[in-house]
Amino acid sequence: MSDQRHWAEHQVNQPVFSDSLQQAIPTFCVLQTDGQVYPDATMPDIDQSLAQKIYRTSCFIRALDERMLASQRQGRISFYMTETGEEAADIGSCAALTDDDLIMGQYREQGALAFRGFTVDQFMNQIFSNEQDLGKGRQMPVHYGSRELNYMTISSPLTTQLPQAAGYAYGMKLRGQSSCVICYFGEGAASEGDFHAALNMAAVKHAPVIFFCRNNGYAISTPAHEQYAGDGIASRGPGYGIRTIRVDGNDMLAVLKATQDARAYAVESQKPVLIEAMTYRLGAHSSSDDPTGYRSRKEEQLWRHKDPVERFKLWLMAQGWWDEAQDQALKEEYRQSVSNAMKRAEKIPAPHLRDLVTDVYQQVPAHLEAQFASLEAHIQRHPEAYPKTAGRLHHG
Amino acid sequence: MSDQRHWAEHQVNQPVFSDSLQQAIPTFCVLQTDGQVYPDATMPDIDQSLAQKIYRTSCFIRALDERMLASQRQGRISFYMTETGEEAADIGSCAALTDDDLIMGQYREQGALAFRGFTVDQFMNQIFSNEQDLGKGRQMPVHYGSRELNYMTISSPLTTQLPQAAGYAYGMKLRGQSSCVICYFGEGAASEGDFHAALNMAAVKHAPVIFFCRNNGYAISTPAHEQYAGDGIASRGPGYGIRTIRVDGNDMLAVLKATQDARAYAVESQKPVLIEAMTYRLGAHSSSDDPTGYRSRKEEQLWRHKDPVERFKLWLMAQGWWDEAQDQALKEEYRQSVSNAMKRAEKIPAPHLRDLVTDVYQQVPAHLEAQFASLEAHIQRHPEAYPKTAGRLHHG
Amino acid sequence: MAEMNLLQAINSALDLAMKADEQVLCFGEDVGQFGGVFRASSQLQEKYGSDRCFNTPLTEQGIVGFANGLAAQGMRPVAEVQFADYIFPAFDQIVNETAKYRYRSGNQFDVGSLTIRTPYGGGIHGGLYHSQSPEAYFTHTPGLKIVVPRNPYQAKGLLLASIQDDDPVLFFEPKRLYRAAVGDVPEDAYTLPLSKAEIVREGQDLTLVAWGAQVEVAEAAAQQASESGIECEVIDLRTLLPWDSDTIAESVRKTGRLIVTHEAPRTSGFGAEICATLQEMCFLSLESPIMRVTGLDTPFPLALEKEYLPNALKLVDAIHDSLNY
Amino acid sequence: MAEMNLLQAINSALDLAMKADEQVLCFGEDVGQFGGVFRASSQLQEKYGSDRCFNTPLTEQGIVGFANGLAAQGMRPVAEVQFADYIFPAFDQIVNETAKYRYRSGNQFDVGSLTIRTPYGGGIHGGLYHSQSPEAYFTHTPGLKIVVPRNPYQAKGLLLASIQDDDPVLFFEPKRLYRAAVGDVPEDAYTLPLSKAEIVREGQDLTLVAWGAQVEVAEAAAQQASESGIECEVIDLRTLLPWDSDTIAESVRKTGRLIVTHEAPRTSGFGAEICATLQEMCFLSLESPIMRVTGLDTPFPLALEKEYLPNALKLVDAIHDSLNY
Ligand SMILES: Cc1ncc(C[n+]2csc(CCOP(=O)(O)OP(=O)(O)O)c2C)c(N)n1
Ligand SMILES: Cc1ncc(C[n+]2csc(CCOP(=O)(O)OP(=O)(O)O)c2C)c(N)n1
Ligand SMILES: [Mg+2]
Ligand SMILES: [Mg+2]
Repeated sequence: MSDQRHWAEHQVNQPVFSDSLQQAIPTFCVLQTDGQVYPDATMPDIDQSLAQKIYRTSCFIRALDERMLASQRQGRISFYMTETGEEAADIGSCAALTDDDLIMGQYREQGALAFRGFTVDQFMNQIFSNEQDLGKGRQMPVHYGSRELNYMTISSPLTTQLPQAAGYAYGMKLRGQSSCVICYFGEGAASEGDFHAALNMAAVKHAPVIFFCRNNGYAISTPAHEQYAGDGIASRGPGYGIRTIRVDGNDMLAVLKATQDARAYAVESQKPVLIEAMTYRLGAHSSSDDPTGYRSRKEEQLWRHKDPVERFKLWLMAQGWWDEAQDQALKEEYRQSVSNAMKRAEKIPAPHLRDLVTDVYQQVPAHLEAQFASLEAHIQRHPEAYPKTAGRLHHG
Repeated sequence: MSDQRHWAEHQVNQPVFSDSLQQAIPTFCVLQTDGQVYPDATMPDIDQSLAQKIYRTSCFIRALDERMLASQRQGRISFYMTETGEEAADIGSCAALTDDDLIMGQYREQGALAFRGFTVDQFMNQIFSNEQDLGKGRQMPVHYGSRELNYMTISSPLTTQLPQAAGYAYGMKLRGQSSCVICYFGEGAASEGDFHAALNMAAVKHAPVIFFCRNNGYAISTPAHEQYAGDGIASRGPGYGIRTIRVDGNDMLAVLKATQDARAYAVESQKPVLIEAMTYRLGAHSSSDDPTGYRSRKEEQLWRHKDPVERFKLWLMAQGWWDEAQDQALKEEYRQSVSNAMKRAEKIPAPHLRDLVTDVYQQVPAHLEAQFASLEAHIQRHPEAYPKTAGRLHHG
Repeated sequence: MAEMNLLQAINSALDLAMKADEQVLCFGEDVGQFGGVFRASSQLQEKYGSDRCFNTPLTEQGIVGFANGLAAQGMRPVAEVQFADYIFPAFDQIVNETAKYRYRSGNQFDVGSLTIRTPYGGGIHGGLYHSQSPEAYFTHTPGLKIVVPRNPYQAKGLLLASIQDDDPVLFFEPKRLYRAAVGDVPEDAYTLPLSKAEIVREGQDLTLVAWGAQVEVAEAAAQQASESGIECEVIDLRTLLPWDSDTIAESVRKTGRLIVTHEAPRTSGFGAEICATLQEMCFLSLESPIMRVTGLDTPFPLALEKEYLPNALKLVDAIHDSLNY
Repeated sequence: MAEMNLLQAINSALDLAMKADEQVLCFGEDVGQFGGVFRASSQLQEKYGSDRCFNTPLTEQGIVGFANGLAAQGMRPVAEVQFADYIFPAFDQIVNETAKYRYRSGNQFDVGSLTIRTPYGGGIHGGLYHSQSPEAYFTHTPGLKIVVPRNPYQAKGLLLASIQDDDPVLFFEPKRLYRAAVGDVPEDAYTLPLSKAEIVREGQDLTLVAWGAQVEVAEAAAQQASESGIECEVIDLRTLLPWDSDTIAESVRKTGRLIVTHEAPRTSGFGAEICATLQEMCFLSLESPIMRVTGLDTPFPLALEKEYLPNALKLVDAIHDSLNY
């Protein structure tokens, strides 16, 4: 028989409505604000070298975000997005993966990319849209991607990566790879139809994907309570038949542990998992945004006390794995390297004219060749109007 | 402060994953297969006249469905869809509403329309796409609609009516009407992105809408277990913060009671409700479908024993509100009236040529007038090729 | 009269529409308290309450679906899609539902009171996903009206007309002009006609057709051409569906030459429809083929946006090509 | 060679593709055990297992999103959208994702191995939502290929070519012909070239361009016209993007007259692009305006489908109009 629904076993003769929030989903925490581990808390699998790598990555991202935001204010770049306050979410989770797990980000997960080994020059070339950008200067700043590092190129339309993550993971499963996909998204993006399609398909097709929600309280100006009426995003997981956990998103150790367990489950049982990390975006949504229009400084202040990087540093120091001198030196080193890389990237020229028309198709089709030829001829007639490209025609 | 998320209260220090199906949602039942009420079951608000109206409507729909399916097989109509086996779901729920509640159907809810008072001739005119069809012969059979009866015209693209139901209900709320929308859909349709958008928006915007899922085990050939991996559709409700109930969809009294309670809640608290009615499509998906390709006769047989109309009839008779003689007479009456109406509808001509171009816009725009004029001229040149319209030009 | 930029003109139209008719609602992502990411709905929640002006969850298909329902109910919703690049998740609700609501029901139900506003177009360093001009996709959909203003005065009058109109309207706002275009705008309500093109510069040598931000590019090209003695007639199409072919045809019968320009990629852009219709209407008057000066047939690029976009210089080249044909 | 109808030809192509390459997967609503509502994927699950041929949940945006992910991973998915009328929920995944995947990543990632199949078109009493021809919407999207076969032989060869092609292909199947079109088809695998039009009937008086089911309508019209001494050249465009304008231009330079026909509504249908391009390419050869014989600018009707559709009779009238211009 094909009808395999089970529901008749559990009958009631009174109309009992299941109410929302009947039982809130708990939040998994390991690390207290003062850097002490909760007594009896389950620790992740972590040693000194991993701990230091996580911390270094966090510091690098702080240095990058600060400098780039400043550069945007100076008009040196057109746009930027920081992840300040959310470093534990992407770096802590990414640290639980192996390098052949694919990362699909939303746009605020540069930490995961840095953890994988994206160089400061690679960051800068993308941000400055120069000819060495792996994306060929086609997308706005922060739309990174690296085939080599298994980090899918970021796409601005929200949530489109979720059903893709399910499909990608299903492909991995068919090939018998023991790897998975981690797919990041915000609590705002979780309202899109693609979220629903993705979680349901991943559950039905048993795709090994970790859906990782960064619930940072806002989607641009829209607070979470105008985004959904249930118990966060986690409360949706069981409805899809997906294992789900909520975690303190400012707690590096809890995020790491939850993701380690989630990955083990996803890969071993070849099924999806949902993680909701509760955190807060300390900065503006992007360099185009001004959060004072929709939230108070007091609220932001409250969250500064829960800074995930500071909290993790206290723990590191308590382990004897880090000290203030190292900290100062590291931060200075990153400030310098970011600053130097920026200067290098600014000097690299824009992409060649030819990059306008390649990669639309595998080969440039005839009609586009014709459009290109007439554009080239036009630029040759008016070189002064096209300073970025006129001097470098016929190079492509 | 704008961040109103609550989640930090309930902490755990171990990674506890919430599993799906941890606790199945129970099914509310009132009526046993033999027509007896479960001891202590909560009864709906029902008197003899309502009970008879429900039963008469069910019998009318059976008569209509049987005759129309036969007509389709005879080639008299091009397409038909029966609701056989699911009459309790739409008729039982519709009976809990008032006439100014709007009904938005999927396509298998002709029972609700009949209950509202759509005449047998109105059914036939739509099915035969003649010039008296309220929809002007533009849509396939079973795409009914009646402004007068507050029954929104059916649209084939699945699930599009769900976010619309939320918006419509929100409009009612703003006007201070004490009415609601009931919105029917299948468990298959519940996989579309529009489902997610609709339930979330209705919950956030506090729209008085009853989302009524007919879970009949199949979406065409696709069984429910290939449609979702969670505990039916009901298990999704709490995730949206929506009050939810599962009901035996073949139990007229349970459906009626659940919908009465749901309506009271929706209208009083101005919030959405989700009802999942567990039922079974006894017939083919549509006249184009042959279910033997994907399920067994044995399975169908099992469900024939749970026939919602028979079960309700037994209860009616036990109340002393109905007898076999009445039953025979009623069924004969409906057979006749359907058959007569069909003969009338077949004789009514097709819509006028003018109906091709009206209602695209409120007024026919110039370019479409030009297209119409040239079509008319063409038909005048070749009247023999357009027998439906050539004889009746210039009538519109 | 007051000096307003295009955003202020939009805001003023929304404000007056909400004041005049309680049934007008404005909503979309970040439209409520914040007033929209571009601030087009600034102050509206404060003035008219959060029942009538509000944030929605982040779902374009939901926003338009919800708006369809509101319109069917008799309300007069003005839904915002934050960027035209993000209108595609709502494509089904717009093309299969909005556009066909009245027809399929035999005029029993309609969503004619609906207006969907969305910022579109390039020139703001937006790359692939903050620059698209998707208007042509919708022009293939009978049942929709499509309106694009070129400046603050037009924006206010056309938006008020769109909101009042009893057919559903997609209103594309050229975001490059939001703050860049400034002009005198009446403070009170007024409407401008839909489906009526406007001749914004007269000339007898060649006809230029454009809409939205591209109109000022066409005007600049006409100015440059005029310096070499070529007088172009510039027409702002204003409404793309149902569109005013007569005004263009009349002009082309006079000039004998036509160039259409738009930012969107060339293939199947709305320029194609204009060419197809006008070559038929003006076959005997045309002295050279109708030309299109458009974006390339590629996604919208970032670093080489200047090279990609159809600017005045490219138009002037095409004007010469047309005259030298 | 075997006699096959168009459905059998499609099924044979899928079967051979799955046999030849383990990475080919077929899925969609009801595609698995049942073999699809039209039975195009009949027996495939039985032969290749339910990992490679399966039912999906009912979500077109999910199906195409999932397929994009599979293609990015290196698999070769063939996704079915049950009716072209239901492709719109997937519009965002197709237009913003599929089409731009390679470009936006600088060729680091692509979904070139993806094929999306979908039955389209009228003539089956389907009314508004089982009759649409939405191909033109996609032609405005650089990055996609769009293929439409006219008969069983073409269907098999073009589908195999589409599956093998390293750009994403939308494959529109004229469902009216599924069982109606029967012809000899090789049992083994073969491919036909993409982006290449085919002259299916030669003539020197007028050129007729069509695709899909409309080709046989054009052939019928050519036959009728021939009876009154007018010889039409009939061209099957076959691929709508990137399309073969040269073959048409060559023909028009010979005949001096062009009519394009498609079922979709006229405004911004793909006929518009053909007119726009050809009037430019063949300006000096054209002896009458390019004409379009198309569906009306309305939603697709039911009872008056015959009146709505562009049939041979309407084409013959247009042929005379063109010659008498
Ligand atoms: C489909 C789509 N709609 C709208 C936008 C515009 N937009 C960009 S980011 C954003 C908010 C996202 O919020 P969330 O998912 O919570 O992520 P966060 O920014 O908080 O990290 C919006 C509305 C978009 N990029 N894509
Ligand atoms: C958007 C969309 N996709 C696909 C279809 C084709 N289709 C029509 S009915 C159906 C199955 C619906 O199943 P369900 O929602 O369970 O309703 P039921 O037929 O069981 O009552 C499908 C796939 C459609 N009408 N619309
Ligand atoms: Mg957020
Ligand atoms: Mg079903």
